[in-house]
Amino acid sequence: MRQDSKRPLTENEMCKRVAMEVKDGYCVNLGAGMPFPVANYISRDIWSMVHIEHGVLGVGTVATDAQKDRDLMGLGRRPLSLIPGAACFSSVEAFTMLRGGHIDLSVLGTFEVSEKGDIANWLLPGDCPIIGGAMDITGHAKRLIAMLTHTTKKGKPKVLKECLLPVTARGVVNMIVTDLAVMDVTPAGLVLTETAPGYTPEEIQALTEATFTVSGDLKEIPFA
Amino acid sequence: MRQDSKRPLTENEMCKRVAMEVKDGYCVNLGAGMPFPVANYISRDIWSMVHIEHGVLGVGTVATDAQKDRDLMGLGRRPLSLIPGAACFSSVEAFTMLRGGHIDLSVLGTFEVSEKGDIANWLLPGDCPIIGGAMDITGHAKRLIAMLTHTTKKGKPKVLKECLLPVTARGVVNMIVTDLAVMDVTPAGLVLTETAPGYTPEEIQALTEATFTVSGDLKEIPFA
Amino acid sequence: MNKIYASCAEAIADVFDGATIMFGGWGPTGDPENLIRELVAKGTRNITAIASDPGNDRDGIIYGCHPLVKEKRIRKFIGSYHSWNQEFIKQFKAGELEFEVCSQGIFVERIRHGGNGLFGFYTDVGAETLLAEKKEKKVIEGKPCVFETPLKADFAFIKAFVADRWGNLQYRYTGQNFNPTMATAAKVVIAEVENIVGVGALNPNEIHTPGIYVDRIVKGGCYAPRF
Amino acid sequence: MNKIYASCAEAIADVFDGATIMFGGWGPTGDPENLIRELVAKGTRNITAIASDPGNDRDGIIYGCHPLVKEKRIRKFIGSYHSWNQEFIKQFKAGELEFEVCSQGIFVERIRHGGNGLFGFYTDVGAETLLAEKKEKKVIEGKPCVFETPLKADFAFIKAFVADRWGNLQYRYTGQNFNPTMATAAKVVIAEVENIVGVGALNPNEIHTPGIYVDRIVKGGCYAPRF
Repeated sequence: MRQDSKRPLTENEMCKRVAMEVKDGYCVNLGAGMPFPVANYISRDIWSMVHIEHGVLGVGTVATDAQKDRDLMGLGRRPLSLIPGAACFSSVEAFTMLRGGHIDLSVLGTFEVSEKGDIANWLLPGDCPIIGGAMDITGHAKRLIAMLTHTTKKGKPKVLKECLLPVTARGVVNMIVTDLAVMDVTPAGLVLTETAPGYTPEEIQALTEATFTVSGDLKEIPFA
Repeated sequence: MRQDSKRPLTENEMCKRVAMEVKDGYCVNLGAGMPFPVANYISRDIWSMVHIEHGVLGVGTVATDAQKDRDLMGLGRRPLSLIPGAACFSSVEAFTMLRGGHIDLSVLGTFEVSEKGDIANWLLPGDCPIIGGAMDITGHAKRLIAMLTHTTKKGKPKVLKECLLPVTARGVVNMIVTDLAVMDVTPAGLVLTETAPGYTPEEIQALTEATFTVSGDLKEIPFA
Repeated sequence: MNKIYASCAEAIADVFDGATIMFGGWGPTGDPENLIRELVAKGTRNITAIASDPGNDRDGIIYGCHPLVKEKRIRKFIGSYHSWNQEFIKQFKAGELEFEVCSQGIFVERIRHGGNGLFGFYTDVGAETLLAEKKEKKVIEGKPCVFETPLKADFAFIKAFVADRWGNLQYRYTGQNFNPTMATAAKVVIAEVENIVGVGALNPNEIHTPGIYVDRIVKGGCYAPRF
Repeated sequence: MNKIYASCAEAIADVFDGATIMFGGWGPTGDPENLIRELVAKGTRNITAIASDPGNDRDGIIYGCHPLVKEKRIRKFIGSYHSWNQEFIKQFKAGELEFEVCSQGIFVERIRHGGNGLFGFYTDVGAETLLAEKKEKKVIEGKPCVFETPLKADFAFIKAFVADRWGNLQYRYTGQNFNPTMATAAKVVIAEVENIVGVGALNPNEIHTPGIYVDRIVKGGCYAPRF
């Protein structure tokens, strides 16, 4: 393996990897921050519907200038387009879908995640809280992927034995996708299944507080 | 007063009298049985909207043969028409209107009513229960009129000190319209305000278990 | 991703004896009549039915769950009234059929909570009645209230006017009633519809039941006159 | 029976200092911007605001409750996140503004219960968090749950695309959000709309908010570009 091919994934590459988890027929909820561009990478060969809490099932992608509509926006004034078959509805309906367990896969950005599948993404001590719909989603989507950078900018691990920050929910994450690794959260603990290009399990373990086992099937994140 | 003009009101006349309580701007819920024909007698000089639990606000009247639609029916396969401005919706929405206190006036048929405004209209002992939406309505409409014949077919009073049948709700009736009388339910007890043609307050008291006072303004039910 | 079934028989093939089934419709409007007839033909027994009312047979016009009541396929009925169905009343009085009765708004709210992932609610509705006897009580804002639990089901049989091929549904007039709420609250939701259109044919702002809730779609074979 | 007001100023004339007000809209979509601007002009203070988020001023594009936040008219805010509004965050950190934070689905469900005449509900949402500390707890179906209370308001300011003269409303796309729910939960509901049509112009099956909930209608004077 050449040294110069060793690098963490970009956010878009992380989204590309997450998009591979979307199966035919899935309804996928995408968190408004880091996860949103996943929509751009879902295979066009399958039928899937992207859900956002703003009241849309069937988001296409970011609208072109010609499509922009002030009544069709996501977070941060992001103009959206719809795909055929889309439906628009109230917040009550949007959360019936989420909390009622009708969403096949949800993808959330987070500050920290634990080896038990706990997630902490709403409160930094001393800061103003920021929940959005995250607490409604955790524990109710059929499958939950947490997306985050593997460490803080100062290099402190964010995949932990126990979350240090106040948790959003416990035991709810099924899969972790970082810029360095893909891990499954299993009853037996974390399992490293994929690495960023050029990274060894040992190097990743050194940047991870939680202990993980390495899948017999370990590979590099395929498309990177 | 001529003897031959003494008679109880017909059901349609009771409905006519109830319709006089509908004011401009009112949304009126009409129970499916005895109260439904009230819709036919509401003044055309005011704006009012008739609500039924089937999911309509803006019921017109019974549909003509030419208007009949299998997707627009009330109780007992009664085909309905709509007035301009009508909206159709789910049962959830129909009961948000009722339980949320958005209905100005509701009219319910009942087996018995008490001097305290208790109403009993869901269970005859030994019989199969029949609630419909009645329990959601009682206590939540801004004003509730109970409609019933003054006595059973055997002549037993139905306006009572205390309901003998299991109650639907307590202290919720504002006005009672029977085939013999109109009464207000007040904190001080029942007040007889109108009588059927030719009936004296004494005759009505003899057919009423509860004791009522007689309004200084007592009159015959105006249109009868 | 194909939700369209060729026949009602195929759409209900896995409905088992003892299943809890929600049936949309109120009396003669919005009831999934083709699915119900097929369920009678299939012979499914011991059903817990969740429906506004048991339907009826009046003047030879049959609607709602009545065909199941008549064949004694329903063991327990959760609903709001008997709709003057004499066969239903007879079975109830004979103790052959259990009837859990709710006020209709509470009935549909319990279904909503089931489909919503909520765990029950307090209401003043019925709090002063015999129905409150076995319920948990609490005084809130000075009002006596009772605790009501969510309703869920193995299957929901619903009826819409039109579906697109992905399952977005639209209803007409009083045909909506309990259908959109039941569509959220069952493991398997089977929608019978009068028309099926292509994906994209419906205005996204005018969809009553988004397709996410709908597992199977079948075109009803016969909508008999109801007058 | 006339619900149409000639101006936003007349429509909000009786809004008082200390009022609890619901504001529809999520960020830059479906917010009653003309009513909010008029409320700033009126000088109303000490507001308890119930809204998804406090809006913002980004790149000179102002939306949501931000004009009220900026003028420090809001004493307490009930919502789901700060929407990166730096002025809001500053006031919160300085203790000038109380912020009752809910997960967004619970936020809207509390409003729904307020508009519905229900008395609160149990949910597992947030039950394992710091937010649960002061809430009543109960284990239901093996899950830790917390009790959530209804939200109501003195006024709701909502925004729709079109109203008929009796107050039936339609929204477009993501403009729906919290508006139809808030329309059920306030004593006085004031709808600002882009268009007003005659009674009978809207299809009864395509109405999002029936007119029964709407007390006042006013045509918004200015819908500034949001891009």
